[in-house]
Amino acid sequence: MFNFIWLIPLLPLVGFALNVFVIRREREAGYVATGAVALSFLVALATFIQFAFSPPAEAKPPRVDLVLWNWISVGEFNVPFGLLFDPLSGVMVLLVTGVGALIHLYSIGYMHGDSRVVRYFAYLNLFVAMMLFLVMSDNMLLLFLGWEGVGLCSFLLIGHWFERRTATSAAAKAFVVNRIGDAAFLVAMMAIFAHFGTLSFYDIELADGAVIEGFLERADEISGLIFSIPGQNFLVSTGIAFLLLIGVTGKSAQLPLFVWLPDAMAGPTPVSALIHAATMVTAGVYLMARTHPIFELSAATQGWVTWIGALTALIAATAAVAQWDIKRVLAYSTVSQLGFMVAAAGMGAYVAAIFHLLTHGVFKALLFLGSGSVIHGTHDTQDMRKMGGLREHMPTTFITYLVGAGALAGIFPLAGFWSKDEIIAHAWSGQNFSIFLLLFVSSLLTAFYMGRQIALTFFGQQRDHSYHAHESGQVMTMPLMILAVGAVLAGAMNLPMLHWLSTWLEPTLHEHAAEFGVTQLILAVVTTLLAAGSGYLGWRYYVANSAKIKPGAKDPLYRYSGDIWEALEEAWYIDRAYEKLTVVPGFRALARFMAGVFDPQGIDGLVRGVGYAFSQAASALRVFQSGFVRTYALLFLAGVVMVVGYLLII
Amino acid sequence: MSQLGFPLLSIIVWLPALGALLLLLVPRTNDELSRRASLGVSTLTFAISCALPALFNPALPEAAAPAMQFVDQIDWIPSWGISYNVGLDGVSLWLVLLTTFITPITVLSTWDSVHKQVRAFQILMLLLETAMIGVFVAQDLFLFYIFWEFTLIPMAFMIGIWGSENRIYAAVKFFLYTFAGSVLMLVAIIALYILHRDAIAATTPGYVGTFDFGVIAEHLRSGSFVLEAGLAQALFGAFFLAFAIKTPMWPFHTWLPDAHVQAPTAGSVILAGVLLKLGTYGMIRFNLTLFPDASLWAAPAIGILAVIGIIYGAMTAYAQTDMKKLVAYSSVSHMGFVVLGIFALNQIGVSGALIQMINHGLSTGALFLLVGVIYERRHTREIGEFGGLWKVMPIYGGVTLLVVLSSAGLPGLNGFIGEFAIMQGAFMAYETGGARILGWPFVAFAVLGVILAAVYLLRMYGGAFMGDVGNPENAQLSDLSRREIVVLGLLCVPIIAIGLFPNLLFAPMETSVADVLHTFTGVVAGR
Amino acid sequence: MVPTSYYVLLSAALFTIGAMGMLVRRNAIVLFMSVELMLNAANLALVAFARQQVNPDGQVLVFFVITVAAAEVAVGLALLVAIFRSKRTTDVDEVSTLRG
Amino acid sequence: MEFVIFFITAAIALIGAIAMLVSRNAVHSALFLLLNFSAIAILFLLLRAPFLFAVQLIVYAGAIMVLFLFVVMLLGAERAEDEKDKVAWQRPLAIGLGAALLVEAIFVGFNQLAMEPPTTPEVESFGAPARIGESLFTTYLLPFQITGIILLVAIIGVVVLNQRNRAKA
Repeated sequence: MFNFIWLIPLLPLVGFALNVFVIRREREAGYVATGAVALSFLVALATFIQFAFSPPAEAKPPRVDLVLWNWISVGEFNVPFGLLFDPLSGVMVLLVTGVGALIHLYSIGYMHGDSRVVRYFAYLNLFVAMMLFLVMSDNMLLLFLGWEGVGLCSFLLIGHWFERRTATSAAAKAFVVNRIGDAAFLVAMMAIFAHFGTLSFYDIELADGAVIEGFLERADEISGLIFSIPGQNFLVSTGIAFLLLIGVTGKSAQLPLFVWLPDAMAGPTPVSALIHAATMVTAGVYLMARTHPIFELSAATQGWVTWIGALTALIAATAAVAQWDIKRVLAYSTVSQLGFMVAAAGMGAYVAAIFHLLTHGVFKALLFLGSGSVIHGTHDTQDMRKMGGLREHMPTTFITYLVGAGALAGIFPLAGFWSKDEIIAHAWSGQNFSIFLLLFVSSLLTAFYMGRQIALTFFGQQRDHSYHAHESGQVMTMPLMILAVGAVLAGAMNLPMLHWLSTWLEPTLHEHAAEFGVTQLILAVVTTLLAAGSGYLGWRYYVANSAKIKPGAKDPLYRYSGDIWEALEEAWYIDRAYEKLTVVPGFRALARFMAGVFDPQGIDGLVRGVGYAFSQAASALRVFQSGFVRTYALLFLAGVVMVVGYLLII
Repeated sequence: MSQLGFPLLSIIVWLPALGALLLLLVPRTNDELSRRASLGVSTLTFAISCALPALFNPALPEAAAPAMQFVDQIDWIPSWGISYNVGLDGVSLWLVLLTTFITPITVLSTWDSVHKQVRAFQILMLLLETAMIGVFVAQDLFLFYIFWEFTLIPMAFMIGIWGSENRIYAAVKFFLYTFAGSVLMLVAIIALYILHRDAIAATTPGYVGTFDFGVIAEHLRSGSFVLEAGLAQALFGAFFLAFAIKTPMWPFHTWLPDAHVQAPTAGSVILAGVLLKLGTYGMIRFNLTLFPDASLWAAPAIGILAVIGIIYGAMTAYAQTDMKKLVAYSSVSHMGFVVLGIFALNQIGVSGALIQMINHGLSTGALFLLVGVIYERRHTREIGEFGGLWKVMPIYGGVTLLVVLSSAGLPGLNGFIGEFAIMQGAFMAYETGGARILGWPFVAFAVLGVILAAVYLLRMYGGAFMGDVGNPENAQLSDLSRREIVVLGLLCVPIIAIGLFPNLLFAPMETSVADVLHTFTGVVAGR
Repeated sequence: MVPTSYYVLLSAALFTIGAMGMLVRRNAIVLFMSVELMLNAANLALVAFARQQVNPDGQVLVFFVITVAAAEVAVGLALLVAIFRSKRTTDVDEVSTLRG
Repeated sequence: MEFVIFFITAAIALIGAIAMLVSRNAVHSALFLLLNFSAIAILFLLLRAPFLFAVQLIVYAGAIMVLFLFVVMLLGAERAEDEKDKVAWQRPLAIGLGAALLVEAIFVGFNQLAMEPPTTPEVESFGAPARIGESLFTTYLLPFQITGIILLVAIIGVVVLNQRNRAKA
């Protein structure tokens, strides 16, 4: 199979091409798109199995590297268009294609009757292809192609219903905010090339015997190198890692660039599930895991990573508590969970980060699809104040949602328990107690807001009777059930004591399985108990106060917290600060000044000033152009006299 | 005669001019026929020019002088050492192809955008093509200057006759501004000729001098003709100013928005697609080759101007409400990248700059065509007048999106390759000794241009193409016609192809770029 | 024989008179006459120098000058007639529309 | 003897030229110019240029002067200068400049006052019409042809310029 790994990203790409150029009918579009991704999943699975049982012998540690063609080669700058399949890529590919295929299937039902379904499926296929390029790239540049490509697809899919202004501006915002991170990523890449002379991750032996060197295994070469900006010296590794971190904050929606993700919920719900929960936003975590040798060289950046992750986790979790929109809760929850992963990566617990990435991919996709099912079943209602009591109308959705929520809250023995617990255990065994505290509180809040959401959505009485709630069709519930099973079982990947995932990833991440001792056991028990308690509290409180909740009303907790609650609703006003106070207005004003005043009057004024001076000087000379031929003759004669005189003198 | 035994390059240069003569035989009122004839001639030129990359030998051994291929040389004014001398190397190869490719596309677009005095327009277009190709292939400074100036005349007429309300002002400004720069260049060319003649005549009495660029460059390299540092810097400045105005670099850019806004669509496409590249081509061909020390001396200052141009152009573009003006200012930003790449003075930077010239020609040309499409339908280009165009005109929306993304530098499309190579080059622009020429601070600012490109292009795209169809006048617009699809489709093919297979372009230019940078070799990464 | 310089002096005097005519007279016809006078002065000098050099080329040149002068007068007078037709005058000062 | 003839003809030429300059009537001017041309023709003869003597008389004194007189009378422009001179201020300037030019010319002339022509027998025959003709049709054939073309163009030009009621293109 190893020579066919190019099929994995190609199949969705073919689906994209078919949907763009050939297919015009909705039904075919859905089937083709889903089929392409499903086939891709099968190829990936086959490759994965072969890799697991008979890994390629020639490479040590085992990895498959397939150079398709020489992409860019200018002078010493050589970047192949090469695909990589190693343990880390393998699990990512399975997640992307597996969850992706389910979400495609789900979309057939969810998007039925939409006016631009063909286009939708085309974008979705393109997204999967780009995501696969991202995780299967063997060099930074191709990774960047996927990195920006998924950003583009995110833009397209958020803006799918571009008739709505909110969707358009959310799409543009997502793209631009991502672009800020991407720009830092670009510079990081250039720095890497400038210092290592290559952008490939690992050594590649080409068919003709030539070797392209990789930089990850030589990362030590830059340890201790410094660069300086006036007055300050920095480690080169810190510079590179920090720039990568900025890239990560953009793509993985971390502080301070997380603001685009909640807005991104303006896209169709399956998109939120696939892109803004399961796959694209995790790209940052994947990147950090992939380039961990660089990060490990810079303790300063690792500190930043950890703190950014932990703070994001807490801030987003608090914001999630105060949302009414069913999808915004999940959006902030996603930001918060990504914070967990980033913090884990910062602490050096890459396996835990990837583990949580994988489980989160499954159960968050489940939750989003569940919320999509709710939205679908309630005829595009998203405000949880208008819901309530839906468990009777939508039993399948309810059960699966409950599983997903439990997994997210970290209830034993669901997937989230295992992965989140591993991160918290790392924070505990690490030296930094404040990080542990931040993450711990965030995880309790997670349970709380999921309890709140379940109570508001599925329990109590239906508060708005303008719609008739119904269960979604099989094409939508089927993926829910499959994912629910996944959410239950995914934790088995890396059970303590067995450590399958740790072992599997060890060749790539060079991280040995964490010790599992009594402390960890106690911690796990305490965490899950407290989480369960917190979740119950959330559920209990909102079920009890269900009478006070009406469309447009304030949250029952508002009377205790007052203005703080409003701050929570606005995610601590960070977004508003950008948009209303600082960055955006400042940029607009400056741009207007340049285009309206400085350019036409300053620079062009100078230019026209020169022209004006010449025309004034010319008018002065017009006196001589009297129109009298004889005057011209006179001047002519004067000239003759002068020339002859001059010749006589010399 | 070239290595082929027949003057292929001269045929390509003069075929359009011959076509222009033939067009005189077409009745003045027969618009359709003159368009077809012009399209036929320019397509034929393109077809013939396709032989160039096929026959091009990418790996000529590095010689003392720039190794030209397909050389045709005939004495012209022997007593001053002036000859008709055309030749091609890897630097000019793709620019010639860009010219021959863009011209038929532009001609094809005149069916929709030029409605009066069609024959005259086509004649000017073909003459312009000859002049533009001539600039790229002329190897004699005198010949170069003639072609260079000759590009001005047809373009000024195109703006002045077929432009919109304020066309005369724009045409005169365009003409005077660029002319002022080129006169300085003429002085520099003559000075170079005299200095070179006198220097050589000192050892070879009776030497009449030469305008042959290759000979002068060779003598400079071999040391038989030495320019004093101050003099070299002055000559460098004179050449550079002419090229900087044409490019246009900040702060010499103000003629560009006026010219673009007033010019007809076809004129804008040619202007942005090819004419702007004359300036940056000149920088590579003349400034770098003739005055290496002065280039090194001036590189940081020029780099700063380039970076200012990148950011300034992007910010100004953002504040525009007229789509065409927005695209025009975006050119300032993109050409800033090109200049930055050139003055990185290393292989990656200069190759990237060359690729970026091609990319800019394709993407910006396509953007102007796209703006022209909507202008022909609604006779306005204000973003605020539109909204939801993607819904009304889905194909148009899709194509525009692709081109916008290419212009914004999305990886996988052509724009990214150029921008990345340029910035990578600038990042690693260090002298042998480790002294910084450009280095990372330049990149740190230039990269803002990448962000801002997304900002202003998405502002345009989001404003005009997304959102709901608010204005009832837009509700019934017809989507792209078959001809428009062909025109734009042709541009989209290289946009994607270059993004995925840039080596097709990089490979032939490698030796020639290395040769231009001959003097700077050793300028490698500051590890 | 008469020294060449005498002829040259005469030629110079005639030329100056012709030039003065250009400057002080306004009648376009008289202006033409002055031009002819200047041409003749030049011719005289040419012929004198031809004799000095004993070279017939000078005379050939004068022949050409006379021919071209004839053509010039013909065209000039035709222009004059055309101008007179629209302006009803031969005063050159009246024909000053090309004022800057 | 030759000196006497020279001085008399030179005087006549000068008088003719000055009289042309000062005559108010254009017809008088033309006639004085005729006098001047004839004098110059005689000087050509003195300068051993018999061919030019003939040409001068035929072309200038004959054809051109007739043309002048013809136009003057056709247009009735004998007295075109009766109105006030608009640029009278330049008259003194013109006289001053003319004087300066004359002084310069005389200065040049007196520098080589003693420039005597060679006295070889060759001088007597070099300007023979046969020599001139030979020269015209061999060495100067191309200029000669060009002169012909110029004359042709002049003819066409005159016809075009004075065509009345031309159909508007």
